[in-house]
Amino acid sequence: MSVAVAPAVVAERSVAMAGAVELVIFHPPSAVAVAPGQFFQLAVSAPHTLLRRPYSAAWSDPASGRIGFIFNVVGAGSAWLAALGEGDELDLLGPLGRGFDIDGQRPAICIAGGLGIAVFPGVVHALIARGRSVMVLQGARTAAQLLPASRFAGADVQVSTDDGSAGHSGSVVDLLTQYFAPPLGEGRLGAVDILTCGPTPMLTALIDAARRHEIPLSSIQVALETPMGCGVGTCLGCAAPRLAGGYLLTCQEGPCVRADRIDWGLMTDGFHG
Amino acid sequence: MSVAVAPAVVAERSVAMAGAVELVIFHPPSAVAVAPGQFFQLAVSAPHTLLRRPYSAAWSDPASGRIGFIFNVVGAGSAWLAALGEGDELDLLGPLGRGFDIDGQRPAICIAGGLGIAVFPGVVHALIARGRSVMVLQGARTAAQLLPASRFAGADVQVSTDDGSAGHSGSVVDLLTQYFAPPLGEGRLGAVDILTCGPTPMLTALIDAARRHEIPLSSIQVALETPMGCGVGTCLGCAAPRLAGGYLLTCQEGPCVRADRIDWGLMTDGFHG
Amino acid sequence: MAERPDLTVDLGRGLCLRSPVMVASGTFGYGFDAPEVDRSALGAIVSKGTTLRPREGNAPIRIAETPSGMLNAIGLQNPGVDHVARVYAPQWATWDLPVIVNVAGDSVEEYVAVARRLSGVAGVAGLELNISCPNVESGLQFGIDPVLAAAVTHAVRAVTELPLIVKLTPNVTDIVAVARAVEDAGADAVSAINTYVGMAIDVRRRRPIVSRGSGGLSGPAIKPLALHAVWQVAADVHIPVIGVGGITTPDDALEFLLAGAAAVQLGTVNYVRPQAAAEIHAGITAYLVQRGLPDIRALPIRPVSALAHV
Amino acid sequence: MAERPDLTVDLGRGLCLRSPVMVASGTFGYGFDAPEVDRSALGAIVSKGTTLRPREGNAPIRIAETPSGMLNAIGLQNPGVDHVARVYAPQWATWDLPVIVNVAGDSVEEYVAVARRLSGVAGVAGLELNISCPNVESGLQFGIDPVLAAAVTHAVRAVTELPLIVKLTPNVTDIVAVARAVEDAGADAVSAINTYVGMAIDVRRRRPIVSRGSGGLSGPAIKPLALHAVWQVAADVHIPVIGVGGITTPDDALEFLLAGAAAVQLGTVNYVRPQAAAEIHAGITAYLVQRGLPDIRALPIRPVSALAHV
Ligand SMILES: Cc1cc2nc3c(=O)[nH]c(=O)nc-3n(C[C@H](O)[C@H](O)[C@H](O)COP(=O)(O)OP(=O)(O)OC[C@H]3O[C@@H](n4cnc5c(N)ncnc54)[C@H](O)[C@@H]3O)c2cc1C
Ligand SMILES: Cc1cc2nc3c(=O)[nH]c(=O)nc-3n(C[C@H](O)[C@H](O)[C@H](O)COP(=O)(O)OP(=O)(O)OC[C@H]3O[C@@H](n4cnc5c(N)ncnc54)[C@H](O)[C@@H]3O)c2cc1C
Ligand SMILES: Cc1cc2nc3c(=O)[nH]c(=O)nc-3n(C[C@H](O)[C@H](O)[C@H](O)COP(=O)(O)O)c2cc1C
Ligand SMILES: Cc1cc2nc3c(=O)[nH]c(=O)nc-3n(C[C@H](O)[C@H](O)[C@H](O)COP(=O)(O)O)c2cc1C
Ligand code: FES
Ligand code: FES
Repeated sequence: MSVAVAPAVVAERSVAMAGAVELVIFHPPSAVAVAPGQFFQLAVSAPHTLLRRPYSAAWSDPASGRIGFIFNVVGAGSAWLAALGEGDELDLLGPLGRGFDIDGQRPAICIAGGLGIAVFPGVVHALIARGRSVMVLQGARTAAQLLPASRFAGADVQVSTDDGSAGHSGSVVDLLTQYFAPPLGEGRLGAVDILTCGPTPMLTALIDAARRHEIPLSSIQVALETPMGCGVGTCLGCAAPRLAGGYLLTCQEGPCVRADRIDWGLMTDGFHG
Repeated sequence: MSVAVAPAVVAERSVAMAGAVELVIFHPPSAVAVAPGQFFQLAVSAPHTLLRRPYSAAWSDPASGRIGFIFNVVGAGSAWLAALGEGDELDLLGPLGRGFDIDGQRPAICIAGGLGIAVFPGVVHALIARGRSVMVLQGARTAAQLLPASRFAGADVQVSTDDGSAGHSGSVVDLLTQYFAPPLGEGRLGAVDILTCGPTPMLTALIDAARRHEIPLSSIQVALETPMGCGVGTCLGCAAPRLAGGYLLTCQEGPCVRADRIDWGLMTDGFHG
Repeated sequence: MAERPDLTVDLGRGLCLRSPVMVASGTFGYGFDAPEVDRSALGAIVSKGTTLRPREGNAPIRIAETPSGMLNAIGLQNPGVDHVARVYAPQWATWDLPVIVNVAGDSVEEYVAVARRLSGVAGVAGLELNISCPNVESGLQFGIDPVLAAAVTHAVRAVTELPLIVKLTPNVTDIVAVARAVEDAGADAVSAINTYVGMAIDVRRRRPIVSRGSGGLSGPAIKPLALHAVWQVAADVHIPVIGVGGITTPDDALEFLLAGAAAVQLGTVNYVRPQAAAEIHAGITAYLVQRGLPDIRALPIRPVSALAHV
Repeated sequence: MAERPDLTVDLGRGLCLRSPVMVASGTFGYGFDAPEVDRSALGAIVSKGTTLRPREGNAPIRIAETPSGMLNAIGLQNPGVDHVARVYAPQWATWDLPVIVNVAGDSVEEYVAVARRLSGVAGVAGLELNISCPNVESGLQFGIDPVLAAAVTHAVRAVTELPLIVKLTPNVTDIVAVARAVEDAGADAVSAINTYVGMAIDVRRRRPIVSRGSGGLSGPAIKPLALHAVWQVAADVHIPVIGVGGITTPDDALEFLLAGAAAVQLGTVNYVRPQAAAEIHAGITAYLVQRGLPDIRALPIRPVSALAHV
């Protein structure tokens, strides 16, 4: 497969929401090539680190040659990235993997927990551009950690927080089940595309809810996050359990896959820490 | 022995001479404690590095709490240090080792090759302050790589360059031998303190010249540079061959030692690269 | 201006490489998935470890980063030798770059069967026997015992005319003994080394990070260990030694060539800097030119003992 | 608010430490030269390797940095056991911190003589037998052979009542076999591990960097290897295992304690961050408090095999 290994330049650094940095990178080829849901492997030069770090493109603008990444600091690599400033160079490998399937005309629901929201600005923009009706369900610990609704122009944005400081008090998955709740919701079953990204516990909760409410898993697309070595398919390190048996490579067949392809029973939280 | 492990702050960053950075650190306790010729172990957070890096204090000013380091970029650690800017934190361990013995009244000659000059601004200042007559002999590849004479106020500065672009064309050691050349020079033999720092080849050349001209090695103090692990005497990694047999620890008994203590025949250039 | 130095390598039995820079098994797949960069700097590709039947590999988590290194416990996920011979080899046959198949197995019979299946298959330039995989049951078994190592080498040698490289494990007290044994058993070359068995624990979840518990350590962290292994083996065996372990920069590769390696393999660095091979090839060339050396065979330095007098 | 957890460690034969955080041999001298930081976090100091007669050590260059690690070939420079017993021990006797003397030698006789000289000397809290020094001729000899390892342990055990720790080398195929042998021979505890034999070459000067050619690799680079060694040994022997190798952060130390180590030793990190011991002690305490664990004996996790079902 063909990828660009190219030094790009940080055009802008800002705080997207509490605890999350947004880096805007100037790199026209990537901004043009990337599809919603794809990711890049970013090289980091932090002490004692070795591997690149995988990050979804939050959005891209082919016209200006810009591409955005939204992330939080969890360790040495993200700390190094967060310390970058305007004009600094960044070596990115990508775009990589398969993005979301955004074709079709059915209404779409984008549901995210925590930093899972980072992938959706570009996805929502692309869905809206295709004339689809889009609902964004965003969950966070607290109000300050929500990505502003303004980032999802044209979509119906509903939020939930663990501490009840904004929107529904509880899990973002509740918002989804409410949407499908009878009587109104029944008709929607299977008639909506669901795109999701978030911590594994949230994803498994969502899958359980889907099963309970008979939302076909085939209508759900999940952006998986597994540890990654290469990001291109050579290390076989990013395995995710396939329902059909064996494993799929998240970096190649994913990160965005249909939920019915995954053996959720074997899906361990991809991350230590 | 007592050392300060303390985060200090970069007060200023400039270019001391071609290819050499000067970092001015604000850290009153160190600025007060350090003696001319002593060094610090600077912590670096560069990719894949582990150990601190030893650097002589180029000068210090107890009044303003500032201390200067002059260095060139030879690898990952110095590259990381060179990238520091005003306001950045720096973790320094020190002051360490023994500086030059600057007491007495005899005239003093400070002779340095390359970056060896880095240690002398503070040394010369201290010698002058003690009312001693000081001559600075500085050698470099080319004129641009000479530390300006203005850095040695009150001293008689003579220079040499390999390419003849300034001062004597050739080795700085020639300037020393000229000084001791008969008839005038003979009376000076043994009546002058010689302080030196530079690459091992220059030091051994200087020692040979001293032997030829019967300059007593006891009148020469050398600031040694060996690889260092700890900088405090616990790793035993900084051994230098003692004339009396065995090894001395450069970080403890040095870096400044009398030349007659070293077995120059066994003195290998402390560094690869 | 000296003429371009000769960087070709002869690994024996007709396996001649245009460059001493190879890519290591498991870090370049089967040559189809790696980022598209210029491959003219490469001397050969070594494929992912291949077994008789397809293998699904180990459950996640399979990898973990460690200081300047990474642990992996992939578990030899591979499509099986038949798929490799039928689907991949024909494509390799159209390339200008030799592909060496890394062969793994649980028994002498399996190694032999895989080797047999690959013999005479167009596109297969040679075999690298992986008797050193720490990530499957019985994986290390063959590599840590000179007698077993010799047995599997001998058995494979008997069924194939392909150039035969045996890949050594460093997880032994005496790697030289194993190297000697496989040389006597008919190996054309040895590659040193495979990964070091290591571990990382998730202190929050209170369990090993990789599902298998332990994994193989690779990357810059192991470079000094791999270099010493190559230094020892190269001084003892009379067949080419391929140096592998932590190579990231031109100087790293030169260290191995100076230590006596005939060629080098790049592993983990392929994940991080796909352009590394080209940079390393250029760096080796520049080093030879600067010193007016005609070829890389002029690089190895004397044994340490002799150095005492320097 | 839970009460302060218990961090004391009993290494056997009356050697009880107030903290599981020790400093490793060769990285803290004899306790006099290290940077002056608060030592209340330390459970014990292990001295530099000490031999019967004074040793001058190896010629320079003795150390080299490698990715996240360092090589050393000091060559056991030390003032000899007599000086240690006469000059250092009396000062140690006045400290509130036990000092364990790391004992090295070229023969069983030398180990025995050193142990004898230190027995009953006030200020000497215990012995750590270094049968694993890669930087002197015959240094590794004892550590790589279970029989020899048992022999030297047994001989020393016979002449001293001091707590006896045997320090294992990782440069072996089967470290568990050596650990078992020294346990049976009377060791009160084992420390795992000493350095890994490695090498670095100066490509410009075309010779090994350290004068001895090879050196011992330490630092974060080896942490995953040391952790695996401890994981294996701790599952097998019935005496306390002291984990050492690359520990830099509280999480590193916790990894070793979770792997089954009774205590840890900090080595190379002492050169870089003298305050590490205090930070690690605080980190272990916080970890226990967060989980409501009463003491560090509650930390070890189950063997990997059992984890399969998690
Ligand atoms: C395809 C893909 C896309 C991603 N997109 C984004 C994104 O848009 N924004 C964002 O903030 N993060 C994203 N991540 C996660 C991101 O890659 C990790 O947070 C990052 O690699 C951590 O690197 P580090 O060096 O800071 O932390 P490390 O030191 O590598 O790890 C620190 C701690 O964080 C944990 N951790 C590492 N990776 C993850 C992960 N993927 N999820 C949860 N915990 C993790 C580790 O287990 C460890 O405990 C993505 C991951 C993948 C696989
Ligand atoms: C007591 C003492 C005082 C020093 N004072 C100064 C000073 O005031 N200014 C200054 O510029 N340097 C000084 N040095 C040298 C300085 O410590 C090294 O240049 C530095 O450690 C290199 O670190 P690095 O990570 O950049 O290079 P590394 O990656 O560690 O090494 C890169 C290359 O530089 C070589 N190298 C490393 N250390 C030295 C050295 N000491 N001398 C020559 N080559 C070396 C290495 O062998 C290698 O080839 C001093 C050294 C000592 C021991
Ligand atoms: C993810 C991964 C998978 C590997 N798979 C194999 C394999 O299938 N067969 C093999 O012989 N070596 C395998 N190796 C070992 C490498 O070929 C190489 O020997 C080792 O990684 C050391 O080199 P490096 O430090 O440059 O990576 C693998 C290494 C990694 C990191
Ligand atoms: C410079 C140096 C000298 C050492 N000297 C000794 C020694 O004399 N005896 C010994 O048993 N171990 C010695 N060691 C090994 C350490 O005690 C420790 O086992 C090893 O460094 C691994 O721990 P670390 O990675 O935390 O440094 C030495 C290590 C270093 C770096
Ligand atoms: S990350 Fe390497 S194969 Fe997916
Ligand atoms: S640098 Fe460690 S003893 Fe001198």
